[in-house]
Amino acid sequence: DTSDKKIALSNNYAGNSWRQAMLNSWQKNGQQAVADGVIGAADAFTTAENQVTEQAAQIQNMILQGYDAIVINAASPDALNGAVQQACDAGIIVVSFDGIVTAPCAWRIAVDFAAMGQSQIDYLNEKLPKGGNLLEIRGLAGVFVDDEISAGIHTGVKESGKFKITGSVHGDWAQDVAQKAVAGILPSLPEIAAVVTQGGDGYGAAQAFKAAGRPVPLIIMGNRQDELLWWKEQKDANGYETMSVSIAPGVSTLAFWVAQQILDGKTVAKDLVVPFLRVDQHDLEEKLAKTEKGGVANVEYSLIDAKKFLAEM
Amino acid sequence: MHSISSLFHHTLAKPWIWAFIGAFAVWLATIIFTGGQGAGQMLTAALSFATFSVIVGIGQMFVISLGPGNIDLSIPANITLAGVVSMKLMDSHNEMILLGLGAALLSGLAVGIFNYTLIRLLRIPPIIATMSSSFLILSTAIAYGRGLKIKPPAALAEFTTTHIYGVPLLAICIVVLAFILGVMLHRTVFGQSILAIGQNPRAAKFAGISVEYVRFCTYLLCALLASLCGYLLAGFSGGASLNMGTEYLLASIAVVVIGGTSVAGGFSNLPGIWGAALFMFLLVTMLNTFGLSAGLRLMLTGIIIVGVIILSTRSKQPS
Amino acid sequence: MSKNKKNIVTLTGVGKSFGAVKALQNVQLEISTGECIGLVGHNGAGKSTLMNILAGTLTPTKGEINVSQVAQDQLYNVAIAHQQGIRCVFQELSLCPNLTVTENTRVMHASLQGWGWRKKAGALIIDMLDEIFPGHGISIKALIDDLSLSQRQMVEIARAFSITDTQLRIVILDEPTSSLDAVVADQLLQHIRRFVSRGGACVLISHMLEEILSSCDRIVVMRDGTVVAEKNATDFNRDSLVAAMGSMAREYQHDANDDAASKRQGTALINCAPKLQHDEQQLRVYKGEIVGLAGLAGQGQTEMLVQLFSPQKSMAFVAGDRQSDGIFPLWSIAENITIGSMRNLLRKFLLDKNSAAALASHWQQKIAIRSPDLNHNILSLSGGNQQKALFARALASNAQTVLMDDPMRGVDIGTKQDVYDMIRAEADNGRTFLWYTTEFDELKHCDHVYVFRNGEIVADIPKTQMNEQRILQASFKASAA
Amino acid sequence: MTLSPRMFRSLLPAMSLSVILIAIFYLQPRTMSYFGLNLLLNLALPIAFATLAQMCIITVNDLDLGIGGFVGVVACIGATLLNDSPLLGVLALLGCIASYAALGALIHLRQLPSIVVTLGMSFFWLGLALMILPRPGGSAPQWLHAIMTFKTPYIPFTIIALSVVALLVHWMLKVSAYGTILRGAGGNPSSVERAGWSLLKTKVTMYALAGCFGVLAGLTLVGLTTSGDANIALRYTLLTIAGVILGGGEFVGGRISPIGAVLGAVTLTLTGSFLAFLHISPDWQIGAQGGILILVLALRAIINRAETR
Ligand SMILES: Nc1ncnc2c1ncn2[C@@H]1O[C@H](COP(=O)(O)OP(=O)(O)OP(=O)(O)O)[C@@H](O)[C@H]1O
Ligand SMILES: Nc1ncnc2c1ncn2[C@@H]1O[C@H](COP(=O)(O)OP(=O)(O)OP(=O)(O)O)[C@@H](O)[C@H]1O
Ligand SMILES: [Mg+2]
Ligand SMILES: [Mg+2]
Repeated sequence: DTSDKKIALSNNYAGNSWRQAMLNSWQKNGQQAVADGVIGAADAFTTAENQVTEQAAQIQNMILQGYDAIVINAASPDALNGAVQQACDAGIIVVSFDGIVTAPCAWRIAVDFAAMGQSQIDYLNEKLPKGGNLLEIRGLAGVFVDDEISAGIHTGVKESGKFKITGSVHGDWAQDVAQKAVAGILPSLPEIAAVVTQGGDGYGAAQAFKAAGRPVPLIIMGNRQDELLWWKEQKDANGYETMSVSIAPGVSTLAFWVAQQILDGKTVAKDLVVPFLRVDQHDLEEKLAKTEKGGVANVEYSLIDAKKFLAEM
Repeated sequence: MHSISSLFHHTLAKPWIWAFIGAFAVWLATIIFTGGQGAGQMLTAALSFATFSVIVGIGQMFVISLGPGNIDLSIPANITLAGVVSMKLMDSHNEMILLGLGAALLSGLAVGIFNYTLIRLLRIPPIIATMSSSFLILSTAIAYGRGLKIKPPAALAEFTTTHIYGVPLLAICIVVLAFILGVMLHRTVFGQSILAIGQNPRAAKFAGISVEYVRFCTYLLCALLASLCGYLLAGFSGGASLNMGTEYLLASIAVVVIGGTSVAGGFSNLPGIWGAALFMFLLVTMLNTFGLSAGLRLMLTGIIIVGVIILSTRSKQPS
Repeated sequence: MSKNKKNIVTLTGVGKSFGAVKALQNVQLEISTGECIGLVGHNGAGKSTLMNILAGTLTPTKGEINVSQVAQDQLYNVAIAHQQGIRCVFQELSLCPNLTVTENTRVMHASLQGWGWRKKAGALIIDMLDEIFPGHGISIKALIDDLSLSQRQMVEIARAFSITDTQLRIVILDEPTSSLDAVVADQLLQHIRRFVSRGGACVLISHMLEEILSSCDRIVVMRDGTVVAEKNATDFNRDSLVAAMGSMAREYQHDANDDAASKRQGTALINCAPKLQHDEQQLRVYKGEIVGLAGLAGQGQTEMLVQLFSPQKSMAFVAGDRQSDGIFPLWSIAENITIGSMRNLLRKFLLDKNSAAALASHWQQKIAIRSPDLNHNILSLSGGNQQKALFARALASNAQTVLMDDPMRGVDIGTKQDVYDMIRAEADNGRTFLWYTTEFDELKHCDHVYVFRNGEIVADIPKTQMNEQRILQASFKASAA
Repeated sequence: MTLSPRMFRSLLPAMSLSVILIAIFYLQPRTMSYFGLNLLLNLALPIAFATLAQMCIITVNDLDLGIGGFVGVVACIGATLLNDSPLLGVLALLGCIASYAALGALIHLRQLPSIVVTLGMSFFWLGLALMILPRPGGSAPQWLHAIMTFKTPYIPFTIIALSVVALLVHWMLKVSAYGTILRGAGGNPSSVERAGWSLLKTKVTMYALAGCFGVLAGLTLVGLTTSGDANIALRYTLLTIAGVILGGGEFVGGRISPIGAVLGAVTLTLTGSFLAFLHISPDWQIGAQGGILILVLALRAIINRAETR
């Protein structure tokens, strides 16, 4: 019975749609769980600017507030280990997701970001048998998610041997920054066969190609509603084909239920891998219909889903 | 011969010329690298993106011209709020475009008044007042917009992305706006008052200028320009997002000082802002084109900025 | 000179130019032990410049400095001057406002360091303050920021007289009494005599000639950057000293049909009391009058003007401290002149450049600003001409009342005469002037004079009853009583 | 003895800290223990060092917009070079301090605006940090981590360290003989120059000192987090400015207070915790940080006004 247990969410950044959707899912799911008497409390805490120190302080405060479990989307995989260890030492269950932590005492609900990057190239291998030039849009320099996805893409490119990354820019996971960087480098690039992205930059890239008056290549999308909508429009108009992949913000709810299960005394493996959410040509309409206007394609987990997920691991 | 060389020296003595020289040099280096490919398109792109830095840069320039300590750090949050408010209000409907603009400007107005209240009534140093208010503004944007990205009305998107012979329509509009603001700076009582206050606020008071009123209007103007930028930027990039203003914190300050405006106040340089905005865009483009790593790119950006500052301060000294 | 006096410093052929301005030309000066030298001369005569050279803060463009018979080279600087026992109390206060009295003492003495320096410095300065200014009431832990102007001056003077490991041979005092009241000034003068009698040397700069005559052994008179007279103090009296200072004493010519009294009719333009006024006394100013605010320096006259100033009531202000209150240093001469008349230069909403240029050149001619081009930077002007530009700014505006805060600081005699005439002419045309000045000669141009002391009006003197005696008496009520 | 406004103001940083601490104790009594205080405060140490660095620059009337990036560089060096080859690491850190001193000399000799130069340097530092550590990682030397997690008897290590540092810097700048000159150079540079001191030397000293504190900030930070990250301290730039002002410092005139700055830094750290204990909705958690800053600074304004009356 976990009805008197308290779970806290430690989040380090709230300034984009993905994070907002993630917080939303948590909030909705947590409130329901509290109302149902499954859990005592499910509070969310967020700091401003993706800073390790502030998140570490946040975790330490949660220790003081006596939470039984802390669910973390971490700013840095290693740099929070100090605070995480303190939490573990205080007997608190720590579950990390999306931005995972490497402290051995914590649980990890990881997305294989490298595989996510590689899957883009796998898709391109199929779609563009002749290969071609690629433009890579990266995230924020120095953040591990960026490094992982990019590493996956580069491995894929090396294995395939058909593609060449002719340009690589940092879009800081911000649409306008990405658009700006692409627009700047585009004139100097040869013909581009495809654009590989880290999520959410696809629409901006398409805009930049359009503005430069160049044919829009195959752009891998990042599950955002505006991207999917644009894709749908292109598909209807000229049969445009691509795929879209990202991590579902609702993974916060999975982390919530995993923490609840651990509190409930279940044994759960320390390392869990959650599949990323992929949209393909055939299920585009279906996924688009389920996505909130201006939001991100999402999958939320219920207790039953979570139990099923754990059983399958 | 003599007059040509004196003209040359005269031009070199203008502090903003270095930003344009820098922009040109960087552009040249890039197209030499690409073997001439994409030279024109690069300028087109530079113009479209420089436009946004110029809008906020002008506002920041007016504030910085008020003298040491005056700076507006709430620009990014202000951009975001204006973008979020206007996009949500317009909800992609063309007929709401003007209403959306009004709402954006209104949010800017509120921000400006709030900032000045903190500075004047609570005597909080501008740098901290605007930093604190930016947190509150961002929270407002989050609470209001919930991070949802709503598409701009088609007509607005069209307007912000149209080119005429490779020149972005928006850039032309902002050149006109910049010209008007330049005239305002040099040919109106308000503009001259700003410059006077920036040089010597006590003397300005004794010369009959209402110092606090001018300061109020300046912070308001800066906030209004930032909100205009938020509105246009959201239209340009397909909707407002919560982090859309982030990069304009450093950018707005950088284009002002690289453009030749004195951080000590009292000396503004409007054309220089265009030069600096183009320079900053082309610099990033050049480093991207060279295919350097993120670290090296940032290091070179820093070194080049400091270099431009050293060059331009030296050229000011002999006069 | 008597035999027991030993030469300390000899300046020969010293010249100093600031750009085109020749501040000093071929100056000779000798300073020996046991004497107090009075240095007098009109504003801008070069007294401060000369003393700055002696103190090592300015490098002369020409000439030679001999200290203890040793010629100093171009590298002569403050540190060497300090080693040689030469100290200076500068005209503008130079204490650090964010430091305490003790800490400011430390700034002067490099040798005050190591454990317990604070105690040593504190004892040093408090002893000196007690010796020079008994009853000063200054705490050595007080921040300079928290002290009054005259207390700061006392600290700076005491600091200059304090001795650590280096010798102290010459103390230069550049207008030390300008912000001290009569009692404290007298304490200082007595200390100077004591110091001199113990074998020290002093250079005293002052515009209060009585001080110079009573306390100095030898008087050096400067005019326009040169020494014009040098005699024992006993060989001067006030008149001959004034005469030696030259054109200073050109007498003001009264108009025969002077109608000063007739202006004092109807309702007053300004009717106002200083904030600190205890009685009913009011400052009354009538249209077309020139009203003088007199008294010692810093007795609340400037505060009075600032209190009165309001641009909405058609007033203009001529600052005396032009660097901090007047000049816009990045602008041209023309821009500095026309900033006060912006609203008159509007065509629709825009400033008209041509009318601005015309206005500026009109006033350049009228007030004789010596510059080849009004588009040159204001700082290219000499101080006096900068001051003229400030006058032009006020007069060019259509302000009906002009407030002047000791506006003649650093203005040369020729200019002064021009400006006096212009003020008179403008007053005759119906403008009203309020004029704070510390110089009696300037008060002669006023129709009515109010004397200030401790922030209050203590005397109200119409032109007909005005004489130096009366004004001095009112200024020094305490000592006169 | 009556409490003069000036004294009241100098006590203000301590008072605002106490208010917020009492509020936290009230909201969460568990913080009132060795363990609680330790958790509450240990991240204040690097911020306090960075704030002292900023304070050194502000003392000579400049402003440093690059300190956050600089601390990041140090943290990255601390997690890589210093661990792998200590000698090289120490040399690199000395190089960092030297480059700060050189920056001071450059700014003084060429009369450059410090804001612009340090703004440019902020890009440089971030780039350098990314060169050293392109993705988060590395690990802090064992000894550094041991120091930072050292358990002192009775009073948490952080509190002792903060007090020692505050008093030491107080002694350096407010008590020692040369410290007086350094502050004087901010209060009235020409007066200090006229007394025979070199302004170049004071500026270089202050920048070098700032570099030292920046290095200490980076090292303590990496000692706590145990691994490096180029973006780790970017927010420090604005936080440190706020900390100095909160601690009673002023932008010009050499009016600074090292003890106040440390208290200001601690106060800023605690505001975050205070807000966490308040259970504000996540939407407004960010805004509340701004609100609290405004509240504390507004108090200053009211007291300042009382003083001028
Ligand atoms: N600024 C950021 N700092 C740290 N991590 C981020 C940031 N932005 C996105 N991420 C991470 O990137 C991953 C993928 O997010 P994604 O790129 O799909 O959304 P997004 O593009 O950031 O959102 P949006 O562009 O809609 O604002 C997630 O793990 C998310 O936590
Ligand atoms: N730094 C400077 N730059 C340019 N001109 C200067 C400078 N300092 C002084 N002068 C000029 O040199 C001349 C002599 O000035 P100085 O200050 O020595 O006069 P003074 O005799 O001390 O006058 P006062 O009685 O007003 O103090 C003046 O014409 C002044 O304007
Ligand atoms: Mg994105
Ligand atoms: Mg003088």
